[in-house]
Amino acid sequence: MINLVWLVPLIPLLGFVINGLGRNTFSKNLIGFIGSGVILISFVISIGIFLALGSDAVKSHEIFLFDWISAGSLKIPLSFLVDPLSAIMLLIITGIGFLIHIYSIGYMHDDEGFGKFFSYLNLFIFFMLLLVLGSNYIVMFIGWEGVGLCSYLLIGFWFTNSSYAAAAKKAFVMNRIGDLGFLIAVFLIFTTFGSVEFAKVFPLAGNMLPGNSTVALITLLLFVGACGKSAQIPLFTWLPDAMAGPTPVSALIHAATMVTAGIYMIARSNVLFDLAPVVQHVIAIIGLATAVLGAVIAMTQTDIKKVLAYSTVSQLGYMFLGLGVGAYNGSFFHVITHAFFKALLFLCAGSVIHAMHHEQDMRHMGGLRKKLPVTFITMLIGTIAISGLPPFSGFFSKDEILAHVYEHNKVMWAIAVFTAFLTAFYMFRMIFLTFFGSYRGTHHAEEKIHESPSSMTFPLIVLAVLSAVGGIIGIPEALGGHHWLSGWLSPVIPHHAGAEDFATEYMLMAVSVIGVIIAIIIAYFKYVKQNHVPVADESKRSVLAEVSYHKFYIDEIYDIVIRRPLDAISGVFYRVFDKKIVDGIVNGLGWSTSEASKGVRLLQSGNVGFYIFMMVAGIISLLLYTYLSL
Amino acid sequence: MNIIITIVVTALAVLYAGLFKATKALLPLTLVGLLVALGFCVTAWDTNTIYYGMMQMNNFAIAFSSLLILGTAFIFLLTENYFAKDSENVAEYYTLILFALSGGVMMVSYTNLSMLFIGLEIMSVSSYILAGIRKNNFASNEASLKYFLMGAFSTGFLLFGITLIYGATGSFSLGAINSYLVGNYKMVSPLFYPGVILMMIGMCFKVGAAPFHFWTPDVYEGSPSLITTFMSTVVKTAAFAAFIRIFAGTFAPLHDFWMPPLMVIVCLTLFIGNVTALFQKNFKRMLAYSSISHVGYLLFSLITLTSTSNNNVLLYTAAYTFASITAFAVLILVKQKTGGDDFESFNGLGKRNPLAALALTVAMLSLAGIPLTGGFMGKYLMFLNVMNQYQIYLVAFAILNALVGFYYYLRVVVAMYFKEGADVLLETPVQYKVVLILSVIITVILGVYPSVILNLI
Amino acid sequence: MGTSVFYLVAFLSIFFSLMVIFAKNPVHSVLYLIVTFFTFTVHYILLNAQFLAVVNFIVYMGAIMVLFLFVLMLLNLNKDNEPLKSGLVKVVGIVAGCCLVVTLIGSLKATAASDPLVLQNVNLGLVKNLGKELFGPFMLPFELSSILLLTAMVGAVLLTKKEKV
Amino acid sequence: MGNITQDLQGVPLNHYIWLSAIIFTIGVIGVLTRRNAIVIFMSVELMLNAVNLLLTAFSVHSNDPSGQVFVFFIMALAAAEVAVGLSIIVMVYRNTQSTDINVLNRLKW
Amino acid sequence: MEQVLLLLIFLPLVAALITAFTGNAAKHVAMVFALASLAITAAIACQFTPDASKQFVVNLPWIQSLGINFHAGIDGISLITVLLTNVLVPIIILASYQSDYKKPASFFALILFMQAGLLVVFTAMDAFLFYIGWEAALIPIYFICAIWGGKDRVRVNMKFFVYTIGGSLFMLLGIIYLYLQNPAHNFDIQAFYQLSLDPAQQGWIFWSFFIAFAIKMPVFPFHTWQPDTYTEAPAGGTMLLSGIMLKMGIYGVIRWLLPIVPAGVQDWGTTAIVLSVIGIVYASLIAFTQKNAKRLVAYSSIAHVGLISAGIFALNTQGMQGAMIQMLSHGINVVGLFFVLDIISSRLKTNTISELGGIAKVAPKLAIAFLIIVLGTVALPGTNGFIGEFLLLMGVYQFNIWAVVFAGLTIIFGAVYMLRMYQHVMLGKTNELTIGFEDIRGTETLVLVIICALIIVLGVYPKPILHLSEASVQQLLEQVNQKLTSVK
Repeated sequence: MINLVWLVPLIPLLGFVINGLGRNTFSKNLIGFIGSGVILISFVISIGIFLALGSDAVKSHEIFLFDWISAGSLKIPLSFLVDPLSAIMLLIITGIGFLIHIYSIGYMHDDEGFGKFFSYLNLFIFFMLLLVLGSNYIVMFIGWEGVGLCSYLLIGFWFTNSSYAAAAKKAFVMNRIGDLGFLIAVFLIFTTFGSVEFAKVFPLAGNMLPGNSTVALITLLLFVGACGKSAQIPLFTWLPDAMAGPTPVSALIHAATMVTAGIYMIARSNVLFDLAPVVQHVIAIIGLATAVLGAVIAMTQTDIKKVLAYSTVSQLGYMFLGLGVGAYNGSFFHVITHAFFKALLFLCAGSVIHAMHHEQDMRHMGGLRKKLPVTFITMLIGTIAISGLPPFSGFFSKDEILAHVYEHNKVMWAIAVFTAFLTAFYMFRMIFLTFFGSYRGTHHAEEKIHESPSSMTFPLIVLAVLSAVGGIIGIPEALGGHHWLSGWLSPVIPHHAGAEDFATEYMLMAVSVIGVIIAIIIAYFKYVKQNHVPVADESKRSVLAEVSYHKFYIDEIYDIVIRRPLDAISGVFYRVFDKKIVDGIVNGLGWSTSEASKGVRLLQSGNVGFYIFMMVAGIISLLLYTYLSL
Repeated sequence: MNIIITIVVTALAVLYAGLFKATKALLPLTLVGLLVALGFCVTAWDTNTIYYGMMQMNNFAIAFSSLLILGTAFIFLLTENYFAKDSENVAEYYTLILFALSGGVMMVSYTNLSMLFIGLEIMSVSSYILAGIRKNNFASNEASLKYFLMGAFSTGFLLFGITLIYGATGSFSLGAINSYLVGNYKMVSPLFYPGVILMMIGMCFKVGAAPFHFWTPDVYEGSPSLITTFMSTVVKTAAFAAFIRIFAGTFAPLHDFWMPPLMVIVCLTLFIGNVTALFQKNFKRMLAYSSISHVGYLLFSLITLTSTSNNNVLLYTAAYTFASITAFAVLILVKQKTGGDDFESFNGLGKRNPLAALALTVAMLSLAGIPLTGGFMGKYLMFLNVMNQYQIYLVAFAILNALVGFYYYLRVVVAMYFKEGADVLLETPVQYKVVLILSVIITVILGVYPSVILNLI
Repeated sequence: MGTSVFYLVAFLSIFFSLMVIFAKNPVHSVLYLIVTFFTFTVHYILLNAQFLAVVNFIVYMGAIMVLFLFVLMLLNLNKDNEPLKSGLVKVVGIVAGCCLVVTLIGSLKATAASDPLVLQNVNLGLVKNLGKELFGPFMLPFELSSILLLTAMVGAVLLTKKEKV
Repeated sequence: MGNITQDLQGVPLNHYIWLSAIIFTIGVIGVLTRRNAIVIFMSVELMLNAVNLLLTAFSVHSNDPSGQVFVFFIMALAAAEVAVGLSIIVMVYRNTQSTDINVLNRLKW
Repeated sequence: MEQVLLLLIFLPLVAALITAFTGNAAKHVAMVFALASLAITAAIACQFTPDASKQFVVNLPWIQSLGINFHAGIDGISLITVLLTNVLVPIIILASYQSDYKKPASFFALILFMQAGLLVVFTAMDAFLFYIGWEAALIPIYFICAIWGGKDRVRVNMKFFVYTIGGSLFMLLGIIYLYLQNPAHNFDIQAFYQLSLDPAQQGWIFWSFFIAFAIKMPVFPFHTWQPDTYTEAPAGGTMLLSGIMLKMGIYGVIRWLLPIVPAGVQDWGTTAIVLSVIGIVYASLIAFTQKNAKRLVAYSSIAHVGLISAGIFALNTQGMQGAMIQMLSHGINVVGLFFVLDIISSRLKTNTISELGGIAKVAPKLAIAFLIIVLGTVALPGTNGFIGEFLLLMGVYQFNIWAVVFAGLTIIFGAVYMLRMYQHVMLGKTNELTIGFEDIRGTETLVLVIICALIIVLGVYPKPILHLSEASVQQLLEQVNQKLTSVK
């Protein structure tokens, strides 16, 4: 079964090809069927692989396909690695991917680019699978960039809107910045370890001492790559903009799968990261900062998808925080639960948007819970899950990270917990603004609001269930579980036994749960009881709110600090340096020759007397030479 | 000897034919005479006959004579109706050209300075006259007088040089002079050195090297185009052959003495020729300047004397001769139709007369020294020889000049192909076609398979 | 008389040749030139080059100079109407000439003492001796110089003949 | 005659060279300073004669008749040149009514 | 079997002569001959044993007295470039099918003539022959660009011509020098390899060759002829220039510079890399704000070639192999880019980016093809561009990490300007100019399908190509290192 793993990415690729070629000729049903069907097949195979791996004593299988690149000592095969980590990722990608495909059949039904959309989604799944299956950094890099491409294509799906097209480009370029880091890290790995194969690199790294500066550089660069893909400071601004894409895309790519690639990569390379405590520290700080920043910005956003986007940024920050403190399991656990509930949230938001006829501003919503009951319930489940209330999945994963952070650094823990409160606040703010109170749009529009078709609600329900119970795979021992996940992952990620006793753990849980509840209550009072509605764009806000609403002006800062200077340099280089100096020298040579020509030709004055005089001058000099040389 | 006799007899026959108004017979007669002379050249190959100690028909002389005769024949092919509209004394023109040719043959075969002198003067005096044959044309008059005055002046220096050499060695014979040099290598008479320099000045004037080149552009421009063709190809080749014959042969032991000033002359010549040509608006005048620059490249062969110098000069002059003939032939065609000889007159020639345009393009590429043309091989050999002596800076300088050359040679190509001109078709007379096609073929053969004449001498 | 004859004649040669180039009237120039050539004839006699002396006398003074005079008269140039070159050009010309003579003589190393000229064979410049030379080793150039003269003849006729237009 | 040549025997060769060089240079100066084509041409003749004299002197010095033969050739050339040169000047005069070389400056640059 | 190389070289020449007289049917005739050449190349590639040896060697005496022989052969490095030439020429001819060139016979004849010159360059084992081919390839392209080019073509092409030929004259100087140093007095490449020159001499030779190659590629600061020429040239000319001709410079460096003057490379290679890297960043930055799409691609080409050059001078297998594959990839990609731009400009008469927009809406097929080509250009993994750039960057990395940091900016900058161009040309709203844009048809589709297929196939399975050149590249590097150690 495991040897059939190449089918898992291949089938979506086939789906891409078939749908891509037939996008204009096939009926929408057929396209939807093919598009989702291939993912389902992959999912089924993935389950098979998962089960086979579970029953197999050997936990790591490398499936060699063909030699891809070889140059000198560099040999890069195209081969897949099946181990517990990738097997779980396979399940998440194909599973959630399948649900989102189903959802998309309904969501995109009226779009003229239906076929294109499905083919892109299939392509994305293919690349994502490549990313997680790659047995070396380069194959991972194909998937890494490939998903970036699909992200680009899907963000710019409605490309006639030029700001969407710009958002797509931004996403791609920001990812590219990270990718350069990744690439250089790969070069370093190659020169340090002589290979880019996981199976060769990690054992060698295991023999090294912590604090090795080369490894520190490698991990730092890898982290830069992860920053780009997983939207960490300073490369996070593309993610909110990426909401330009259709909502299923936001759910699949920009919440559940692609953006977690960075975490996957770091978790995969945990051997290296463990050798570089300094870098881990950096990761933790940046993760924490990102978490706070995302949460703060999310508090004031009015676009329902933007709230979720910043929430994603914030949650990703959490995961990095976890990675930074060595809680690979916790982070990965959070990746899984986050995939469930964030996909759910986005899909619910999509359902709302679908119902509202592509209205995304929460200021024009309100009181939708009666009109969209399924959406409301499922979204509420998702919200609770992300807020971290037990026994929903988010609670367990977030708590595991928090516990490790506490163990690592108390200040960080405090900030992280505070961020969790903020998370609860803005998530419930969203729920309250959307589903509670009274409808704030036009009456005419209100009549058209209706619950989404079953193809859309079915995935919602499935995901809601997963969000609710997903935590089961990682119930900590403190709560009587035995953390199945960390056991499963132990061949890849060595389990760090928690030094904390259960009492501390209970205390931590209590603090976070109580805080979250308080945050929810505050939100309730503010947005339900007081019926507070965010003000229009033009009106005055407090300074903090203003800064938060404008996303800390980071886009503007980037614009001023990076883009404009580069454009200015470009202009100067082109108009002044290239045209005037470099080309000017070349043209100047030509010009001076022709000027010399103008001068020299005056010698030819037409006057015989002058000619003879010149000749005589020449003769005199030659005779002088003769005189002197004798 | 047979060669000179044939040429002179042909000249006289033509003169008499003219007397009897047999204008139709002139060209065939001339060509037959030239072919016979060429035949004598071929049969004389490898015989190495010495005539009275004055002329030596060695392979060098024969090869250059053949080149001169061939070039003259090509030029005669271009004479159709050319002189007739100027004068009725066409026969005299033919005669003068043939006399000049006979002078040229003497210049390439002399072994005595008196022969050099006589040959040179026959050629020069004929050229003075030929330059002025458009009697009512002011430019032609001016060209003739300028050429004459400066030519006579420079002859004075040449003679002074010959005199000093005679004073030093007591002989006019090249062999005697050479053996004097070899015999008294350490104590050459002080008269000898200025003699060499003054001879060099005289020869530089004849070949048109700076700063003794001033007559070239004016005379070339003012003379009738056909005569310019003759002067810039046959006369120049003969003068250069004479130059190399004495300097590379007889004066070789003093190479260290006369080489440095010659190098300065080469640099000046290259610079002035190329740089001035750059600015010209008149195609003919541009060719005049370009001919100066070619002298600069040719003189490379004197800067480094190797066993192959003679061959290299032969190849270079052959390539140069045929490319120039092509260029002038097209120029004459264009001038006859449009009345102008500046670059604009060539506009759109690519459309109006593809054959002429193609031939001119090949000629220009050859003059510029683009591979696969004879001109490249010539330049290459010159560079090769000079590099052999590691005078890299000289070659680098020459290369920079060649670069300037590309620019002005391409200008006419640009005019022909890339600019729109009047939509008048240009007819090409059959003889012109023959000349153009043959020249192009020769140019390409020299470029692709130079071995044909590379080991001739 | 000693060698002073030579120096006297030499002085006259230089003097008259200077007069040739400084005379304003071209006709005077020609006349001075004839005198100069006469001094040259004397030089040839001094050198015992009798053949040359005669040829110089006949060809140069008799034919060539008369031709000059003839043309001057024909073109009616006997007035001193030649627009003079500017003083600067003259000065520059003379300076250049001085430089030339200095460098020429200098480069010839002619300032050093040298052998006196000794006539070893009194028959050297006699017609008989030169005739043998001319029709012996120098026959070829002698014959070929006829081409030169023929060329000149054809050319002169060609250039001066009026065309029927 | 014999006496004259006997007297001559004291003149150093160098003095002939001096004389020739000076007269040659005078010819050059004439060419440089005059504008009348005929006078210029006369100056050139002066130069040629200087050469002739020197050749003769060398011929005597080296007791070799060929120098004097060469002088003969130079004279032939001079005759030919004069014929051609004067006809050119006449031809130019017909067109320009002048023998001033400065009139001849249409061909330049 | 050896004669097949003669056939390969002279077939285009004969074809050019025939094509010149075929009038309006020229394109078909040219196509047939180009395909025949391609078939011969394919046969050669099949017969080729991928070891380091020279195969199909032809060695005929030519100008014997000067030590010049018609000595040509194919090894892995040559084969790649020959492949490039003979694959791209049919593509370029096909791409010119729907363009309306006046005097098509001359146009296609010149292309074929140039092909012959290029093949000589890529197979020559005699320096003189190499030089002849080098110049012979220049003449036709000059005429192509100057006859069928844009408004400013005369001035621009004059500059191009004089500039490039100026460089090559200095190379000629170097070749002559080597010839004179060679005791056997011939131009044989093996003899040149065996010369032992002192480092100072090698330095001079290095520059005399490098300037010629740098101008051809072009490497900063010798590049200023290039954007103008690319912009003014007709599409076919631009494709030839950018697709094949600039590879002459790269090939020259590999074949004639590195093994002959390793000490010169050691002394000056760093300078060359620095210039290349400056060129990468500099050209990329300039490409940011270009208004004309053709000019933008021209600058991008400078950046890409800068990377290739840096990779070569890094002197390691990865860099060299990267250069080999990237030569092929860059050729294909840039031809594709210029072809797409030609399609646009032939329909809309403009290549000004700001005037375009929304073409993807009306021409989805073109949009897809263009996107694939753009992605290939920005080196997305899975496309041909990635293989090359990855290996090149790896090569440069092994030279110096800072070099790769700057060179790697091409990854980012390339994405910025290429996607910016794509965004403004293809995406966004259609305007009144682009609304009537007609999607690709006929041969246009065929050309783009071929190009896209090559991009992906090479990206996914580059091994056959890498395999072809590997042995030769290894041998070459060994040769260089051996000579370097022997000098020490």
